[in-house]
Amino acid sequence: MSSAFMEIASKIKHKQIADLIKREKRLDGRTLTEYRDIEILVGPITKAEGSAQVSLGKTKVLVGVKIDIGEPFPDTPEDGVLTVNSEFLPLASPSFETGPPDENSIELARVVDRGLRESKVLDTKKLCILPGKKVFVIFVDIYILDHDGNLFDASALASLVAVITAKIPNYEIEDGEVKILEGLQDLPVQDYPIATTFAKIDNSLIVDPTLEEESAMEGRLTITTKQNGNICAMQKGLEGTFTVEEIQKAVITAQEKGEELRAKALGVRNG
Amino acid sequence: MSSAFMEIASKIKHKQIADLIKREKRLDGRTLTEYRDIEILVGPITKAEGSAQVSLGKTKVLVGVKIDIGEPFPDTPEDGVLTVNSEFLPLASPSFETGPPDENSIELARVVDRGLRESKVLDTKKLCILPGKKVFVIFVDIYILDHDGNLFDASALASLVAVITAKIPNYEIEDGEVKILEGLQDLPVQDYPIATTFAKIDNSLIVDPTLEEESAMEGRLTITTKQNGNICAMQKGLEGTFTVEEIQKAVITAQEKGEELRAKALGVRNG
Amino acid sequence: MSSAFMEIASKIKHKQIADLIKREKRLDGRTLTEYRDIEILVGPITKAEGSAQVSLGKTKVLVGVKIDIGEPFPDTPEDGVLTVNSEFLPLASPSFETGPPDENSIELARVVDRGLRESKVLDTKKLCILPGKKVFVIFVDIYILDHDGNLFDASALASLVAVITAKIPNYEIEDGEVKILEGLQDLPVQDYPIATTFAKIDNSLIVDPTLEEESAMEGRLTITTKQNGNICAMQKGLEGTFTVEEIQKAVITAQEKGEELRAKALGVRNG
Amino acid sequence: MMYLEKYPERLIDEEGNRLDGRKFDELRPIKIEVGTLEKADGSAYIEQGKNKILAAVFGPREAHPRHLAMPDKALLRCRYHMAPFSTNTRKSPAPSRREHELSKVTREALAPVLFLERFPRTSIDVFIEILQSDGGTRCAGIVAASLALADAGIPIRDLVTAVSAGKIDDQIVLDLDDIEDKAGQADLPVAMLPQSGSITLLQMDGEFSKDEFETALNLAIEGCKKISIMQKEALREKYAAPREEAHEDEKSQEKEA
Amino acid sequence: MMYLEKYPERLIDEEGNRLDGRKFDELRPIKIEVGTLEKADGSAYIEQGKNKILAAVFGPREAHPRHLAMPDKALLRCRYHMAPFSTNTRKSPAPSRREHELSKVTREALAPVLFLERFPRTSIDVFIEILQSDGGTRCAGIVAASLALADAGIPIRDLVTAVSAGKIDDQIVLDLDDIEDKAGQADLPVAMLPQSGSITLLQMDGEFSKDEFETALNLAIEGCKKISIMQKEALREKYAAPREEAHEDEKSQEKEA
Amino acid sequence: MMYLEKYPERLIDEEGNRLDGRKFDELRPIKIEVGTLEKADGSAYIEQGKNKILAAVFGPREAHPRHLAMPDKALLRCRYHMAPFSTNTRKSPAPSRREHELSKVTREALAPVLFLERFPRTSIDVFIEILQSDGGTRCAGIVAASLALADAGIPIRDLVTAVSAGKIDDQIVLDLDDIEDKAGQADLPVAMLPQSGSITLLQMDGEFSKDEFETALNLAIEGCKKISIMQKEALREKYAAPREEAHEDEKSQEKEA
Repeated sequence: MSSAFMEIASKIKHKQIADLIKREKRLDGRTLTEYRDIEILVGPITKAEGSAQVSLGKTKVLVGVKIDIGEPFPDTPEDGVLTVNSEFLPLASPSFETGPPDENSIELARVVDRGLRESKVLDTKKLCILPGKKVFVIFVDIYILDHDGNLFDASALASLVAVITAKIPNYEIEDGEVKILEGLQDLPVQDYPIATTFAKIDNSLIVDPTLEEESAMEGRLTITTKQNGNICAMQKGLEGTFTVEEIQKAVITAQEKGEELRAKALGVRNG
Repeated sequence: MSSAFMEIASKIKHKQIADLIKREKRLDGRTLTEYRDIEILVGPITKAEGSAQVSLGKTKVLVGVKIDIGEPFPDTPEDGVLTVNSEFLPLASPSFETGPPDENSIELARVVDRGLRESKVLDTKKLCILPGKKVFVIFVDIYILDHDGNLFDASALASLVAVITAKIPNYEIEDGEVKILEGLQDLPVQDYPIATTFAKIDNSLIVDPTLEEESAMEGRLTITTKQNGNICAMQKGLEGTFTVEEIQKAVITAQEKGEELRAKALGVRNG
Repeated sequence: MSSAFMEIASKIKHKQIADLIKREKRLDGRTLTEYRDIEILVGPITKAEGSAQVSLGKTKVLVGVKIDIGEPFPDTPEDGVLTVNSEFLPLASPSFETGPPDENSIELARVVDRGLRESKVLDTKKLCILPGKKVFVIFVDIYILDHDGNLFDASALASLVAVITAKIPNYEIEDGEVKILEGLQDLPVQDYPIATTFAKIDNSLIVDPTLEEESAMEGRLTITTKQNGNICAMQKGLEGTFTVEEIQKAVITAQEKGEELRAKALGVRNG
Repeated sequence: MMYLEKYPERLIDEEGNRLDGRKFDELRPIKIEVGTLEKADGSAYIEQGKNKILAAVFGPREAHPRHLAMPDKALLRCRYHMAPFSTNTRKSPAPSRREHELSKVTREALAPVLFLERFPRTSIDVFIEILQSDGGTRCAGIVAASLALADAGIPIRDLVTAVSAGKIDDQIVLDLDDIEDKAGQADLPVAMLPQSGSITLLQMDGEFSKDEFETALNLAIEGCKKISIMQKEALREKYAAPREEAHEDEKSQEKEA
Repeated sequence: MMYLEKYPERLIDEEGNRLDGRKFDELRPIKIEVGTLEKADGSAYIEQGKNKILAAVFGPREAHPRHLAMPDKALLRCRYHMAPFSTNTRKSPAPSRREHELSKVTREALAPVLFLERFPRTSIDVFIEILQSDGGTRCAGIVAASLALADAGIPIRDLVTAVSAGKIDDQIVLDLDDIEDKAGQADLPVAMLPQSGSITLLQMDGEFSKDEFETALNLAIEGCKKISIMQKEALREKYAAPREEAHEDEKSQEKEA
Repeated sequence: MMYLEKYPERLIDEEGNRLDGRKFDELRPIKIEVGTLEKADGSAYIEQGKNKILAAVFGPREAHPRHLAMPDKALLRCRYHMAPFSTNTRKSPAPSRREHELSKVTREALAPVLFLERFPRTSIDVFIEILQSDGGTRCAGIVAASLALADAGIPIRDLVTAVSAGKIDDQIVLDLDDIEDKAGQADLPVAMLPQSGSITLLQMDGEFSKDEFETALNLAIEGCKKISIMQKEALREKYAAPREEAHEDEKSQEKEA
């Protein structure tokens, strides 16, 4: 296909999407604030201390949590460490390339990280083993397997489920050394942050955009809410702009959607 | 502008500069061994342990000194550590690019480093806290803000002023641990090295070349002198060559200019 | 030379090499299983703890062994560390470029490493100084100086000789600290692995291919044997394939050639 | 880490004064200068409290490397970068993940005012250097960068303006400094187009109820409007001054005539 | 390293059973799925014991960056990559030297079945992701990758198949898992073309006598043949199924007619 | 750091002998060989004391990557590189800042003798490998590199020559070795064109009075002249030898005739 032809095709598709949205409809029949089918698979990677695979429609994200014992940061000597990393695997999309994380991958990881960190999902004090010397280090690795849009929400949800279902070993301190004991315990989970991402297309906001919808998206807004409904992280992306009213409306929807998705996450955890 | 036209324009400018220099004159009216106006601003960065901004005409260099406590090098267990780094910020010149330091930036940092180190500007023994374990580590970061020629002398001067005005905390050793106390002290300053850079243009040497003059420069020679007038570092650059006589003459001028600039540095330090 | 012409020239050369091999002959008069002249120079780099330069015809490889005291890997706290690194120096061939090791260089280093490691050339337990804390770390650096084919065998042989002739200092433990004493000792050598590499050209196998022969080579097979004749490492390379019979025949030849080259290595070590 | 940072227990005293004496809706002292640098096509410098930030713009110029050039519009690039000496503990000069993210959101905050399609095949490069960092640098960087774009003579729809609001000691306040950011409860950096009120940058961390969020967003928007005025003044200072001089020249010529 | 791995003293019990109950010539349970991914041109997923591996293929597509394109054939690229969470201790995401080597030998193991000269100037890209690693991943990756090539509709001469043999407790066994690999005496990964019997990957470490080696090679080849059958079944499962449906459609149409 | 280096208290004894027995104006033993390598277009090998250095030249050849080619002259590239095993403590193979700087000044020291404008669009690549390092390697590298340029048949104006002078125990001496460099007071590496006396490399560290500097510079220049003679001899050895053989061939033919 010639590039000129592809551009025309893409403009037609864009117009079609936008026209539908004006009439509060979408290509796949959803309402503007409806998520695609959500599937959550808990613990697919048994070698990881925690893991989860989340599908939003055809988007598929796998998150593994590895836990090690390491040193705390010098400015927070009594806190465990949480780090989030993301890889846009080249097998997930023809547009992803091999190589170190690009700015999109970094932004995704940092937005997920902010949601987990700012909601205080874990009580990091309880992850301290020997103050200033040994703490649990939690690595959250986001692996994008199939990219059909809305990587932010899928990654945030999979990360949450992987973290809240992860286990650390029982241990005791003997003469200043850590001794690993039999048995496992849960991480000190405190909250359940949920990210909801809005795509702005021709002055309308929709949630959970597909890749096709993202190609028509001018602006992106991710709002992460805590279990109490409060907001703990936001991120506007892309070159489009938002009005104050749009943002306020989005906050309300994010609170609703947060409750809906949080129930699913807690469901799989407890089930 | 076509590249061919620019090349002709540059050749005309080169000829003009060279013709003037033959008659011991320069575009901006200076004599061959005259510096542009020198401005030294002490301590613009209060979060740094030392800092200085130096202007040579329109060339502007900011140097910040950060000090930390770290480990000594294994082969000098009783010496503090001094490291010099330079960044050719892309905002200083259309010809500077983002990315890791290129060979020009590395050469500049190493020539400034050599001047500081070989003049023994600091008594590194006195920067040792616990032999083999803890020493003060001095980071000198050169930030080129505006490049209008003679980055070497501007960077060396700004680095000197930043180092000799930097402060470290009072401290004491308690049970093998460093305890930071109230109050600050000067670094153990021992000398005041000054770099003087010569541009060779059509068999004449001039000091403190502007960017325009540098575009006509075939060879570059930097001579760093100590307070006692002795030479502590030299660096010839570019593909031009120097005669023994030129070098000898340059040494004498460097000694004179060294005294002149050193007086300015000491002036701002004490003033 | 035009690229089309060079391709034709290369095809003619390929045909000539293949036709000769069919008649069990080679351009330089060798039989199919004959090595070029082998020269082994022991200890050319006196600053290294061990070194050897090996020539296979015009191929020349220099290996230096540096030894330091460092920490063991966490999963083998009582074993010394052996690491092999290789550099395809740009001066060895117009096709080698500067920069970090490419996949060819990495494969070479790993195949040599595997031969040394799997043959248990050194008793790594005896390289442990303080379990979990201090062990000898052996760096084997392969430096390709001139590339005229069969880098694998030349590198493996030079690495073996450099390792088995390397020295470590006598030492004792005083209050948990290592104290270096006068005098040197051999490394705890246990075996003498030899790599033999086969080139497959038009369904024939030859040993020790020259660069010219390598240009006609479809597949490569390296077999490393121990002193007892057993196989300790294999590596098939390139896009050609091997039959089971070819592999079985190659194993027998590798055992014979292993004995031949091992005798040379032991000869230079003892002589 | 020579000095361990300690945070006070209270960030606002009983009279409603913040640590540096400001009221909840007060900006830090701001100094803006346009055209600070010689070699850049456009530049600006901002001090906001202890923040010291330079912004420079080059372009539209030939995109380099060339394969990045776009046939239908200019390539907008943006680098937010912190000096190694800008922070309490020395920062490695290599760009951190945070700097990569802030470069991206800054570019996206500035893009809406540019007419990129007017300059196909070129690049417009924005460089923001945080010389000293004291909280709110991304917003201050945007404020300086949009002035640098104007100073470079690049046509823009509006001057992007920016400031953050936040929550400390359970109160919503404007323009957090470093201590308020670290010891506080929430931070909400906002960039906007003052003419249309459109939001071009919005990030948040910490915790806000819906009402707190709305209060904070409105406070940030009010702050943006104040800064917008200062931006225009800074531009006028640079560009009106010569004109006034020119005007005076005319007058004096008149007199002479 | 939170958990220190310990290996049992014996890997085979007196009745000839391995730790997981297998006999010397038994494969681990294998599950293969073709067409697992949406966005790749072709894909496959394999579970072999605890190994979980995805392979995807893109191409033939325009080679990028362009200067890598070859005028007379397609560029075949292959990446073998392990997820950070695939191993006991977290693996850094940056490719290790081991991954570089395995990418190379995997590419060389797959190349013989492709008709690269039919697609000049293009690239064919093979991505293998080890999601969970339990020994023998390079072979399982090749098994999945050759199915992904077929799924992408790329013409191939044969389906490359692969498995390793090895030596544990002085016995030659098929398909080592991670513990057997680490605590065992030798490992011999083999890839082959089932139709011709040609070997396309051969590596080995540990110690084999000549006879042991031949026994192991033959055992690996027998294992390859078994896996080859599973590969074909997995392909049939994906591609035959719709055809049967189509067939049933036809039948139902006939009925209706 | 297995061995801690210790330096003697005195570097020159009462009779004016240095640690290795040399007088102040003596060079270390030097061995030069031209055409050492097979695959390079030109090459040379130098031993100077314990220094062991290889230099090789490729070109003029097509510049790669192509965008570096210059329309009006050849691109001269130079890499000064130390083997990991060349020093007491193992050196990381990645080029250090020192190696970057020395690559630059070496290139600038060699450039004046080349006619780069005769070979537009090409590159001339000079590779210097320090196999063993014992002080003065940059100068020895230049000596070998200029011979490698000649050996490659690249037209040159003159053979660049180089050596350092320095100060130890308050005396000016020629050609410092590693211990003299580290335990001494000053080092002055010099490269020059022997025909014109022009200086093409000049660096210095340590401390010199003006007079000491002049003495050292003159001593280095005298040293350069001696090395220049050895360079020419090494060239003659390679290139005269075959000619003599040819000459003898002619004679023998005459006899036969």
